[in-house]
Amino acid sequence: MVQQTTEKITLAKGLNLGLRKAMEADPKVLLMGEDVGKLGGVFRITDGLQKDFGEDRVIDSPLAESGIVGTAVGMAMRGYRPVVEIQFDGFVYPAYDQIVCQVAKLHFRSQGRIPMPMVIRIPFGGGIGAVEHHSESPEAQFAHTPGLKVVACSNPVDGYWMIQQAIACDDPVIFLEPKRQYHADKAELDDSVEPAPLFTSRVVRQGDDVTVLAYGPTVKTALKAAEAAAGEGRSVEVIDLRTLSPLDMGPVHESVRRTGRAVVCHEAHVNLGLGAELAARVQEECFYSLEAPVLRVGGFDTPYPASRLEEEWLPDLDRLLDAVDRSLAF
Amino acid sequence: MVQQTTEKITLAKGLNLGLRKAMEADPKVLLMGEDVGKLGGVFRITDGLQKDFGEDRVIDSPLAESGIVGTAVGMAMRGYRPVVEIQFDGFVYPAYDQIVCQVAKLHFRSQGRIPMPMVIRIPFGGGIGAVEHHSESPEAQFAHTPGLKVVACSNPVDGYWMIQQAIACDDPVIFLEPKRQYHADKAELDDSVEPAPLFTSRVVRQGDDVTVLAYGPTVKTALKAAEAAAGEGRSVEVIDLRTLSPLDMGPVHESVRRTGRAVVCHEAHVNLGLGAELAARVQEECFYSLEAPVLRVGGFDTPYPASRLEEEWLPDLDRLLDAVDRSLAF
Amino acid sequence: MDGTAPASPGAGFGPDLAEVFGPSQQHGGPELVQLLTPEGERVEHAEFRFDPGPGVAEDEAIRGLYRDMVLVRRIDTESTALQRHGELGIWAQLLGQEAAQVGAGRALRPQDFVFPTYREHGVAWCRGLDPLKLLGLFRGVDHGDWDPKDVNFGLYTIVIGAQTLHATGYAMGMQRDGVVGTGDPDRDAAVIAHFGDGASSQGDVNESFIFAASYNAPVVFFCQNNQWAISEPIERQTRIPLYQRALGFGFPGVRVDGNDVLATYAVTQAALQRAREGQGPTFVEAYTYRMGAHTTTDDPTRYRLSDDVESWKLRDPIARVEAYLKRNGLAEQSFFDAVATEADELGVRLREGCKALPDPQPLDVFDRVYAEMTPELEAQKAEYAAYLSSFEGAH
Amino acid sequence: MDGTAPASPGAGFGPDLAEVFGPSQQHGGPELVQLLTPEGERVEHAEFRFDPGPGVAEDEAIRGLYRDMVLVRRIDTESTALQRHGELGIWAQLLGQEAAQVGAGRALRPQDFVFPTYREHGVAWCRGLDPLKLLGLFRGVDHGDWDPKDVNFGLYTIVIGAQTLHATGYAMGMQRDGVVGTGDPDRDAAVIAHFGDGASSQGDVNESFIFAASYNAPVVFFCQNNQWAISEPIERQTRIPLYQRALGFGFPGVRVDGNDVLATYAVTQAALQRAREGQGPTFVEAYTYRMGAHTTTDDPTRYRLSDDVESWKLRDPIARVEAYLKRNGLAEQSFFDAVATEADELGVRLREGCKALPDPQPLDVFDRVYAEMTPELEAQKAEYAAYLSSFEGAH
Ligand SMILES: Cc1ncc(C[n+]2csc(CCOP(=O)(O)OP(=O)(O)O)c2C)c(N)n1
Ligand SMILES: Cc1ncc(C[n+]2csc(CCOP(=O)(O)OP(=O)(O)O)c2C)c(N)n1
Ligand SMILES: [Mg+2]
Ligand SMILES: [Mg+2]
Repeated sequence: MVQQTTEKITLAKGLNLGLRKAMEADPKVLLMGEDVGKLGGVFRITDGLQKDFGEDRVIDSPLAESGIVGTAVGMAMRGYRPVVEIQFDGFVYPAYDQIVCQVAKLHFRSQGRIPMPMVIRIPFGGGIGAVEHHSESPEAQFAHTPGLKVVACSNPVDGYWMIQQAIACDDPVIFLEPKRQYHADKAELDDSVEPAPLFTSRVVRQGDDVTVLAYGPTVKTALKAAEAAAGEGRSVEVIDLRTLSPLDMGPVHESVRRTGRAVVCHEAHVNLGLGAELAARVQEECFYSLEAPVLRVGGFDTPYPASRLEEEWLPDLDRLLDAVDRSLAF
Repeated sequence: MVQQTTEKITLAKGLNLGLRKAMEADPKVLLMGEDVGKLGGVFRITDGLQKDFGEDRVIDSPLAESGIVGTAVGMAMRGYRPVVEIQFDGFVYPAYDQIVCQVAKLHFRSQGRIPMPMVIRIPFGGGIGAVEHHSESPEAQFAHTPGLKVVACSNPVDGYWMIQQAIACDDPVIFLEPKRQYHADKAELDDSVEPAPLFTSRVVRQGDDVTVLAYGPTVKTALKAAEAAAGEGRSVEVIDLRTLSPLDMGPVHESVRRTGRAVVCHEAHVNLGLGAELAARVQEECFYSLEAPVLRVGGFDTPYPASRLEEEWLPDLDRLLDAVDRSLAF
Repeated sequence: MDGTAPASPGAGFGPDLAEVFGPSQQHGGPELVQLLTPEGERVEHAEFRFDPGPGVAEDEAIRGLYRDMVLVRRIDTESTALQRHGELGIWAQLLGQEAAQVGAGRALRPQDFVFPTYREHGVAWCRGLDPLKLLGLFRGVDHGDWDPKDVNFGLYTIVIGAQTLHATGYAMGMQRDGVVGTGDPDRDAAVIAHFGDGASSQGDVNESFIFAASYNAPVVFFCQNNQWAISEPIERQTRIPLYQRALGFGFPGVRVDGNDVLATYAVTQAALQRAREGQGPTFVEAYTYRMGAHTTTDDPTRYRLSDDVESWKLRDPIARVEAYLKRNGLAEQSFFDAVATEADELGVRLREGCKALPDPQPLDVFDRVYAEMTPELEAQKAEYAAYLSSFEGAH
Repeated sequence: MDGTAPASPGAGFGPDLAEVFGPSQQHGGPELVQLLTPEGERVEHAEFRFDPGPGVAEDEAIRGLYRDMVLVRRIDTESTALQRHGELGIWAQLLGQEAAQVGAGRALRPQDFVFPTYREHGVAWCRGLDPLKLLGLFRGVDHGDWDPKDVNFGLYTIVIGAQTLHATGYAMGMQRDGVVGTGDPDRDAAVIAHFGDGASSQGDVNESFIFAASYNAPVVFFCQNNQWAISEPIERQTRIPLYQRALGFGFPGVRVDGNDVLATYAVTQAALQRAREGQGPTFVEAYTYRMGAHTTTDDPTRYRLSDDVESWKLRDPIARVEAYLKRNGLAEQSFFDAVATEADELGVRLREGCKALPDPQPLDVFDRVYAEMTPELEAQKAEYAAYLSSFEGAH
């Protein structure tokens, strides 16, 4: 129960509170995943929920991701609203077939008769010094799949609201949580403020010279870069995309038409990452406004490296600023 | 055995002959998949090979795609060169985890000590009037994955050579075969002509006004569109990309710098399809040459429809010409 | 220590299991539950008996099953013909599997829920689904145009095995709804998941066994072992009788003569009842044979002997019920004539209905992707609509 | 027909299997193969016996196993300490599983091949892999910097269960290489696939059983049932003893006391020998306990009782061998002292070696993606190199 109207919370706490609210609001909401029960998940996002809502609603599953998502499909057919936790980004792939061929297609296949109100939560991205498969950014693959909706939160308050909105959505939502941010920064949550709709982007810093598009973990990087750039007299606008599929291109086009320049920043591999789609759309819609090509900064086109290299491998403030400079110099 | 130096063959035959040559050339080459043995595959691409090379080299597998690819990984570790058949594009997803986390990463993970000389053959694309899951175009997801190489053949002669080159490649290759073309057109195979290297694109029709980028099944569409456009006085250059990862952008950039316009055409969903990456690269590399934004024509951002609608849903000559017109009118 | 082999290598694992179980025999082996022989003779089984339930006369029930099978076979042959005439793109034939499907289908109660493969035309029939509805998918006009909730019969699933997990999850939902093990026969419900022998190799199917066992979910895994997965014989998928797979997961498995509608009915009914009562999952292997091709595009002469097919013809599921009814004077000729007439009428209805199935409309595809359509898809639809209408002037 | 239940619902499936098999008991149940009790007493088993092979004295062999286990435990405690000191990012502890790993590892011949999980430090030791090599992955400097071909020990696999399919495929490769069932003990080879109790639920693992059975591949599935998959107890994954899973796939399974190094050695050796001889796969369940946390980032007090841990301490795998050796006068104090000294030296070597592990270089990542580097990656590397060198002036 969220008692007070404002409190300082982490992203982990925001998600936990949001899940709790959703479970209180609707008895059909179930949580399922590996270690989500007693342990509260390896990141403690479901901490305390099994204790309060019981084993029937917070379900520890056998160790099988396809099984988790596949049985969640069946529960959704029976009228439940399953919220599934994939323990780490790199472990979503055994469930890929169920997600892409079943979750994404059942509404279409059934001509709308079988809705799939399922949320698949995935802690994603790097920067926590983990071993292989624990730092992936699989979002492009899901965004390429019609039938899924894909969102990424970037801060505690969004985490709190967006998870509730995703659960309330009658379509399947891939819900990406920047694990590096789980316990990083705190923010003030005011429960009485009406949140923005789920599938909208947001300008998180205004600027005139260049537009930086980011989501999830790179929003913080982008904001820091904008701060640093401001020190050197360059005015960077930062947009937190929040929704990756559908994209909310309105604010993006408006911004780029104004600045004439855009840089996309994500942790996923650049090749065929979200930046590709954003560049393709921006160059089409803002063709005459662009003063430089849309540039992309992201993970290199190599597998994620051993963690001692991750800070070099991930797009950071310097690499983003470098791209901003290149854009401005064009 | 290919006896004569020239003969008229279909794509299916070209692939069959190519597989045969590769098996003759290297005893380590194994084929594996569902129904590849006695039946010769549901498309008969492996016709006659089990009879001639035995059950140890042409292996009918249990009905489990992850099992097929996963055991092929083990065989590759033991020094074999497995060529795996996925029966239809839509059934590659159960193997997705093995492909993305194992096949793609083992060379990297082992610092080059474990090569993965594996070919994963996938009949892909639509147009054959099939039921659901039999007409997918999953290439973007594989191209987004570092460690994989992805190619698509579009004609019988390429099929013959490219499959041999893919098998000879020491890296894992996702080998896409446009199933609609298997038995469609015949072409003259001259075994004595040296083929182009595998990872190269090819200008298949020259033109000056606009560049159309296509691969696999849409190459034929593009050529027909170019023919039709020629009748109306527009000169369309067509490039058969052939390699989707890596992309061979040299011929593309050269062409677009000349024509100033590019249209990409594929059957995959437009959103985050190959066209996104091509548009992103072209706008970056040919920024000052572009007279119109790069346009994309492809499958809509919906699941593949019931087959009575597929000819409307798939990009066809008219939709491609429409995009060419829009590009020229820009 | 160099790890040299002990004196008696390989000791301790007992006899070779494959030897104990024996290869899966053509006649199903001694474990096969049978209540009606291929010759149409009733036989007793120590544990299972045919019981159509209170208030239903046995011979009437058996006539009903006969009628079901004849009509289901007609659906199949008619659809095959429709495919040959170009009215269907493809058809998945069930010839030879009528008893397995009707036996399973008739064992269901209204509140039970079915997850089919792409071949469950006979189960669909038992659920009361209009057989015309089955044709849409194969004609290419839809992916299955019925509401699963209306008949408690899910859409056909083409990705092998995927539906077994859905079935298990649905059964877990029933547990949460409190409709399992209450003791109220009109309330207690179960799920049946259909799949093939080939499907038993998929990870998903085995995971569904694990989840069902772990949660003791009320689900019956009903496997039609028709001996083939396209061109691959059952021996490629398992070296022991398939029903024994369940033992490894800790729930019972049973092999029933899938060409014997009475036995299939009895075994499925008992398995469903276990599930409804809260005793958890059961694996039923209906041992049968795919008499036809895998689908109308398949050519089985490439991989199997016609002799095998011939020997299975002697075990025809319909012929044995007919023989039983006739020999025991349980049905008049008029009954058989009436069923034949009904089948003919059904055939006509299918032929005509198939051709009349409405073609889908291009713009519909956009509307069906999401419950809440996205603005970008809305835009794509509008663009396409404009494009389409640009041709209208041209005509 | 309305599908009403028969008079004796649920009949015919025999007694409840879970009752027959019983829940998985803390002590492993009557089926547990044991050759050395927790108190250090040798016991006979009807089918398995400890046989170190010709020319090796038994007590010498047992002293060797003792030494292995002590050193392996030191690798583990030292690495845990290194993690606490920030030298490793994480460490997967094996405390309590020394006997399972050393027993399995010592049963191997040089030509056999191992597919480990991320916890097989003890098996790595038996294969002769420098334990320092294990640290790179956990320190974050590499993903495993050894050549699997050198020691016939694959890289650690983190995606649960994936390696069981690789193992099966590798074993299929051995069959094709003609190194199975030739009768030549120096030639015949087998594969061992390690995985955990949790892993047994993955589709991949069950598919590997199917492939191994279908092709009769020479692979031993060695499952360390340490009772936990992070916070989930074994009961979530299976309701019958895990070794019985194999029965459903048609090959033998056996449960061995995984805290008994002699029994684990004997059972694994016999299973490997079956495989080498061409008798196909075996499932070995090493019944053991994860004494520590799942990894150094885990907090097991959140989900399990310390009482359970205490009771398992009484079954310590090293203590029982020590008791046996001492009670029977098979080792002098000087032996134990020497092993302790060796362990201390190993500890020092690990501590120093760990800190000296070279950091990886940023540009290396580009070179390792492909056997044949692509021009576009070459370009990306060059661009990044130029970017990096642009900072050099700045310092
Ligand atoms: C995941 C997946 N892989 C492959 C296929 C192609 N396929 C369709 S049916 C079939 C054989 C199925 O055999 P079985 O499970 O025995 O069912 P049956 O067709 O005999 O009823 C195959 C391989 C598929 N539909 N899905
Ligand atoms: C596919 C996959 N899903 C989830 C994980 C996260 N994970 C790592 S270890 C583990 C538990 C494994 O338990 P078990 O198989 O019993 O092995 P143990 O750790 O006990 O040795 C989990 C869930 C993973 N590594 N891979
Ligand atoms: Mg079958
Ligand atoms: Mg475990």
